[in-house]
Amino acid sequence: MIDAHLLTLIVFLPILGMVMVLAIPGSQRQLIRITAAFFTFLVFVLSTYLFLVFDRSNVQMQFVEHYSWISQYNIWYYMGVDGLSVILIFLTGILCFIATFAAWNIEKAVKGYYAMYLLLVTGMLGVFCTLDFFLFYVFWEIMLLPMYFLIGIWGGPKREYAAIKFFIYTLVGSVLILLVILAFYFKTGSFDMLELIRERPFQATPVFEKVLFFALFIGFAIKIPVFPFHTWLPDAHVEAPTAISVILAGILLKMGGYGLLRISYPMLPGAAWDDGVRYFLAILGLVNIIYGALCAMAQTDFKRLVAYSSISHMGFVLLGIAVLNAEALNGAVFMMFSHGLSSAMLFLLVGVIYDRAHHRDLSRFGGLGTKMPIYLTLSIVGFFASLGLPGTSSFISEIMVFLGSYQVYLGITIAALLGIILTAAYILWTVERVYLGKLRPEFEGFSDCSGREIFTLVPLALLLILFGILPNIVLDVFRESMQYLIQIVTLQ
Amino acid sequence: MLNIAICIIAIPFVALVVHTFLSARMPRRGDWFATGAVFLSLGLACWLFVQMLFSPTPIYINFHIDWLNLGSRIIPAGILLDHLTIVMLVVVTLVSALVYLFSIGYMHGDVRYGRYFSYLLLFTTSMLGLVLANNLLVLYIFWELVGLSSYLLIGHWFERDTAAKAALKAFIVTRIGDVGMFFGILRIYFHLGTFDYEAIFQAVANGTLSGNIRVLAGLGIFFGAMGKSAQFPLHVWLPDAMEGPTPISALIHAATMVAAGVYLVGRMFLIFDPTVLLIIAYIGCFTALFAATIAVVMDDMKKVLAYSTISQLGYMMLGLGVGGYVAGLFHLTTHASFKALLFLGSGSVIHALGTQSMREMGGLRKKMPVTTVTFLIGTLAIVGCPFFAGFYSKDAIIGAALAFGLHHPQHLALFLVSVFTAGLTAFYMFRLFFKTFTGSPRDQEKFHHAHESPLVMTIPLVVLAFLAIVSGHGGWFQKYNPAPQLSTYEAQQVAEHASHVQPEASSSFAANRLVPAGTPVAEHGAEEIADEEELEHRAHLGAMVASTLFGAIGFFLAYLMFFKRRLSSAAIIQRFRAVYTLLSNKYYIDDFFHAVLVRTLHAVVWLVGVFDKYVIDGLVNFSGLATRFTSWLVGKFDNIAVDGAVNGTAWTTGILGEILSLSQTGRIRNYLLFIVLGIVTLVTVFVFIK
Amino acid sequence: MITLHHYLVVAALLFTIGIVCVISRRNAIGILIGIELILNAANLNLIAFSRYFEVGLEGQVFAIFVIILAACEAAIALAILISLFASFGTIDVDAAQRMKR
Amino acid sequence: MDTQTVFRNLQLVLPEIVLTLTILAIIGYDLFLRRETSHRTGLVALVGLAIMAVFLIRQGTTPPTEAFMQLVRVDAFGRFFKFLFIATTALIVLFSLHSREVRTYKSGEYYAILLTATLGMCFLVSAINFLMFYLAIETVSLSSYVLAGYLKRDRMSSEAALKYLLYGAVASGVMLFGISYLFGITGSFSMAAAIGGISTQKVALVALLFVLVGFAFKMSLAPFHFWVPDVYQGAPTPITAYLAVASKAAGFGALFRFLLPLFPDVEIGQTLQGVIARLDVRPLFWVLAVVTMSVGNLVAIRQRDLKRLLAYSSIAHAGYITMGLAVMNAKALEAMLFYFVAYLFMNLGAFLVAMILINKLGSSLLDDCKGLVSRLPFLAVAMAVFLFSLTGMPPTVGFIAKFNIFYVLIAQGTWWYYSLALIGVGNTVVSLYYYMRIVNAMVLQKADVERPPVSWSPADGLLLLVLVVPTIVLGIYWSPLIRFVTVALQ
Repeated sequence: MIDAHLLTLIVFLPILGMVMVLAIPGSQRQLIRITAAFFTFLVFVLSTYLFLVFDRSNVQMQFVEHYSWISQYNIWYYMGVDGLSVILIFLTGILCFIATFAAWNIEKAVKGYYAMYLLLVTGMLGVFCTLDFFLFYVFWEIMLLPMYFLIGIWGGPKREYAAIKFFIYTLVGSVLILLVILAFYFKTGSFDMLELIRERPFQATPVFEKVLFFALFIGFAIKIPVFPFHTWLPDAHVEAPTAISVILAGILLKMGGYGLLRISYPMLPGAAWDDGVRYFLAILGLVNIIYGALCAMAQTDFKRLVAYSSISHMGFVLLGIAVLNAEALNGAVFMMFSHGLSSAMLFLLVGVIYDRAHHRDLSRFGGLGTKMPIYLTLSIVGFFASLGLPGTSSFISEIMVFLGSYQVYLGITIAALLGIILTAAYILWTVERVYLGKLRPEFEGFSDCSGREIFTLVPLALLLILFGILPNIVLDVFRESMQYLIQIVTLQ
Repeated sequence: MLNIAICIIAIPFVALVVHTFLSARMPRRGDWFATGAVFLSLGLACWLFVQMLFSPTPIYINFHIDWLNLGSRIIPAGILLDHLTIVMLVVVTLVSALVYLFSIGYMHGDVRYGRYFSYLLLFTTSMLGLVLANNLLVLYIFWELVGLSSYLLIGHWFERDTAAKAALKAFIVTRIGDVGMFFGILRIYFHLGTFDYEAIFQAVANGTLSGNIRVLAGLGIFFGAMGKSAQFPLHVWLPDAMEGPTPISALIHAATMVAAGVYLVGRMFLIFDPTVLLIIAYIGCFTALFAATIAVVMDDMKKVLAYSTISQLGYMMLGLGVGGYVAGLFHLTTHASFKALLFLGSGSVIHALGTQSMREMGGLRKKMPVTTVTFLIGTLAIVGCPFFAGFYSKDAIIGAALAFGLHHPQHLALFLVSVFTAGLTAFYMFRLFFKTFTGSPRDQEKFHHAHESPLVMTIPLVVLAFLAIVSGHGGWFQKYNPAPQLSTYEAQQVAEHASHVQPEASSSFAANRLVPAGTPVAEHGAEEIADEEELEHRAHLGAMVASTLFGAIGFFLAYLMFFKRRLSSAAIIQRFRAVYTLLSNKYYIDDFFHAVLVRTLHAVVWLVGVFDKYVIDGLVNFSGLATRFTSWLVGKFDNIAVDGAVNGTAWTTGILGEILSLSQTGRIRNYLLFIVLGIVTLVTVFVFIK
Repeated sequence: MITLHHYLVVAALLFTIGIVCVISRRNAIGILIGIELILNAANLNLIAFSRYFEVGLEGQVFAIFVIILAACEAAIALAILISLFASFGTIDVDAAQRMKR
Repeated sequence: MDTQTVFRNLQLVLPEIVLTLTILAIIGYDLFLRRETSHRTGLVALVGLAIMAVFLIRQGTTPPTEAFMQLVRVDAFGRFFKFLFIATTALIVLFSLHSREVRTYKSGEYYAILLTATLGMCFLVSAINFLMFYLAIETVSLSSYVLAGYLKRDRMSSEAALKYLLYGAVASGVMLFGISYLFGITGSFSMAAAIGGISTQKVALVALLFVLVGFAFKMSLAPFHFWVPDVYQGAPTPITAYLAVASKAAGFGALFRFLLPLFPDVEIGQTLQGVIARLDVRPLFWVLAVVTMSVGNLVAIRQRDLKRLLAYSSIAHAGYITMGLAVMNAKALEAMLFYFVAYLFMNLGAFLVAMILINKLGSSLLDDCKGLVSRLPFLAVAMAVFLFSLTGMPPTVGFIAKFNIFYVLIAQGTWWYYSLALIGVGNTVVSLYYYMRIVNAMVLQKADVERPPVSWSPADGLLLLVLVVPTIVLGIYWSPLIRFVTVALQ
């Protein structure tokens, strides 16, 4: 029974939560928080259920719901998931639940915050669930407004700048995506993604296909973000409240990768499989890796640094996608997943210290490890997971990308290998500056992580390690789907 | 037997998990719990060792399960249990167990006492994993994990900036090596589609893995080993790593982790083709000499030992490089015992005095008899005094070098240098011993407070001292010659490598390069093998004599300078001022790296940061600038600057809007005029022009 | 003989004068007169066409409606002018330019 | 014309008769009310509109009929606009009941005149004869002039009325002059005959252009838009909203009616009886659309007053709709009608926000909106929704509306239309820029000065909700709207 409408339930539960939150008087802050937590918990439970019952060996869409929506336009309410979606829905379920708690200490307009937050959750889940292009775009855009508000109202001192920048970049990207969607629609009169994948309407016009591919690519590249469309990210991250940074880095960045794999590649395989295009994308991925790492090293703001590290990591995703063989592609998707966990953890870690010190200036930290041993331990797990230390899921994803890319782009792979040295350098340097060294007197009174903070951090740490040791738990979910994708793309 | 092996790693792992979460609730922060766990592992490892010694057939177990499904291939993870593994297991668990015990005394009262043991357990677990791994990927995982635990333990006293920096340096420098190693692994995977040792050896044997690919793969893997085993020029992290607690230096930075590089070279021995082996030999040889020269002038007790470790690791590499497969690994084992002993001994001294500087020591033998005796045993072992462990293993290496040199006269330098280094070793080790334990105390106050260490610290010393004497005897190490476990053909290969006999000309092109030019390869017939053995034997004898001689000279010099004080070291320093400065600054290698690499990196980083902020971001925000101009024009719209990024033509837009809005005069008569103008225009355009 | 053309020319002239009047006068009443001229130009056309094409009385009827509506318009215009005068103290239309750009 | 015909004809205009009776009722009722209670007439107006709506719905089944000697045509197309007018007027009445500006004056006549304007519009969109057309358009105009100047003691309101009147009078004079020529050319006041009779003769084209000036004035197309900003700014806010939505829709409705014979695949126009339209006015509308949206958007950028900004934005929207006229086929007509419904909700919403702001703060300057989100969070969010919809972002109805228009353009498949679409998209980007400035001011910026807290009544929230909900819901599920629109074209 529940299976028939599982996706609908997952996607729209947060909306229900939003309505409930709005119905509660604004003065009942705790009740609002608990309500939000309850609904995100439900989402978490359902997404875990989805993760567990998903048939791993089946490459077809599962849990499909297909109803006519707007018949005049041939728009359908079309939901369905494959392995790629499932893994990202699972990630969303985890992070949304955790981020609810990360925002527990927000006191400003709690009601508004959680209402927006739950709306955002719906948008994200919707993007991963839908198979109708139009619906996809609607969900894609639904995320925009709440995010703008969440950064703009609950953000830091320069939130205005950040919110606008986020807004503009995202909008430009989505306009490009819209144009491509329209191009498909004009060509075929259909918004059905699976049908478009089957038909490949632009295969006969390779040049135009490439144009579309790049329009779409820029749209998604802004989300990933790919150099040189990345500058919105650090600003947005720095100004956003911790929980929103978590969502932003953990899930929103994955939408770019998801879009490429769900839309660009299977629908425009001619362009995607073109040698020049692949090479170009791989180069961009490499640039992201190196450039992101170098930029991260140049930062003095803790959160900015973490933001740039995301850029660096997403380079692996792009590289893996560009290479498009089994190892690299699975690695890229796994990277999306594990980066979701690790970057979320890093932002939470930054949030912990920001709540105490009220600044994020790296040069003014030092010796925090003495005062906050639990925090130190968790930080080490978080940072080393981000560094790609074996035993964490990031490692598996990184090596998979490398194993794949080595077979195709030797030079790029070698250069990217240097990137992992840089990664180690900036992460260790950060750890050294923040946690190690002599304790600064102003941090004397700092308390260690609170129960809530531990509750948000420990699950992520454990998952990072668990999936590092037993990666197949995650890999099994999307492997067949990715194999199928490769088949589709390479079948010319 | 497999179950035992699994238990050996599982016990510390479970202990690690339990200890991490519960150490705060355990009595004494769970130190005995951790120690007990490792002793348990040690017991099991010893049982395996005994099995190995008395097993009529070689032990060889390769067990694996599917672990990582890459989509195209399934990568197994598993355990390879052979004699090499078993010996390594014993070494690791033994030194671990003793160091745990020692730490209970040494680290007593430390602020992060519980955490220290967690880290130790992490190390032991990962080191055991590294040893047990049956494929390169799993090895790499544990390889990195020991790096992590090394990082954590070096930085244990992270309140000290030097410790924090040293930890950072250690991790990054080894990581550089690891990247090379990873490259090698990629190379192999790309070519063979597997990480499995067996499959790789098979490929080497049947020639699938050969030529340039093999060279590159070998170099990559050796690069990783260089990082871990602190071979020049990636040695810079090890001396700094002495910032960690001394037991850590003993365990990780002397006995086990740094030897992992050597282990790796030994484990992957078949993959190295003769060219690479030669490179290994030269790098090892150079490192041995290079580090020994620095050790001569160091005043910090641990630094001396650190450089000595580097030097000894160089020996091991040399041994492997010249084909002394057994010699290199044998030295690894003996070195583990006596170097751990030396470090723990120095720990005992440091514990007693609270300083590491030899300038503040002296005369300790009265106060600390056990330490003194055991330290002396260690010293004798390391300098290769006959009947001590080091004597056998080091001579095996030098002998191999000599044999190699005799085969290939152009590489005789390897032997000469190694023998000379043996002399240096004797010199600096006795310098250390004399300055610390004999003579009169230089710092009376410190001396006054000094005392013999508690039992938990002295017991490990005694045990290790015992091992430092006996581990070289009995020829047991011949047991772990890996040859028997491999298939016949592979065994042959190993033997050929070791003796540099090239029975088949076609075996590999690179192999021929080892043979002096012009030598007809075919000459190396089967009948010559007997001659080879004869030669080898003679070489060992010669090496033994030479190294003992040089050792004696070294000892004598030290004796004169630091015990009898017949020779004034100050005068000699004065005499060779430049050399001394060069050496005490470690050949300026660190400064060079700092100046060239670190500075460059910082400069690049700074540049990129600026570039990102002003060029990339600025480009996008160019329109923002333009809009600011507009906003100045209209009055002020404060936040337009950013909004302008909506489109690149914000400026034009603003100006156009401005011009257009001029028509909105507010005067109705103008508006009426505009109606007329509008009509006229439309009429003109659509009626008359059209 | 007065032909249709004569009427049309007169009407066109009237229209032009009305337009000129509308855009040149500052006095609101003047503008209103201009508007009346325009309307009457149209009326003239309507009646002339109706008369010469003999299509019935439609044109004349239309003209009567126009006259009525013009009267309504004038009434409202005057009311507004009074209100304007109350606010601005003048019926100079150029005075009424508080809102612009 | 016998009595029976007259009665049958009267039956066809029953809704309009109801409206007339309501107007009379209001005037009568108002005699018994004092200033303080005179707003009750507004309730009467609501009831009247409701009854009218009922009659209109009941009329739904009657086939298209021409009545009153072919002065008006009663059909689904007209009914579509009438529904639109009823909805708008009802909302405007609600706004007015809630508006502080309006309630300072005695409001009996206000509602009477408002409904009169609506009555005029109803006839305007039904008119198929220039006589009826002229009468209706003047009814609308004259009522609007009065409404714009309704705030007698307010200088801006008087100024607005004057400008509106003079501008409107000249425009309608020019149009009338044009009509007189068309009469001369075709010998009939039938609009269809006029369109059918226009040849490529220059005089005819000039006359047509003269007539179009009248339409353009009502539709606020550039370059006949100059009255718009000043009038919108000065008029009472509900009236501004009314002018922006209903009046504009009426202008478009009438123009559609006028040009229907030129739509090749639309069957509902008056039969041309063998006359084939030789006229291609599409280039004209191409130009008008481009000019209108560009002027509206570009000038809007520099506005600091919310009402004035929305005035320019409404000009721009007129331009977007006109793009459909540049295509001129059934699909385009559908898209344009759709746009009107969308425009109704989002634009009325935006003006409602402006009105509430004026109620609460006494001004609609952007600077006064700063930091509004912390004081009136729902208002700010609602405004954001309206503005997003005006920009054309999903999931709002404005997106679908724009989507339809652009779809029609691109479906034409020629470079003329591609470029028009491109210009349209460019304009959308520009519009985003100034719409976002409003949202930014409300959400991101801090108030320059500390302001006293403002009260928030449930009525405000309810009214906003009435407009926010359809703006979003129709953006997600607009099937009913499509049906509503397609019915109008049957």
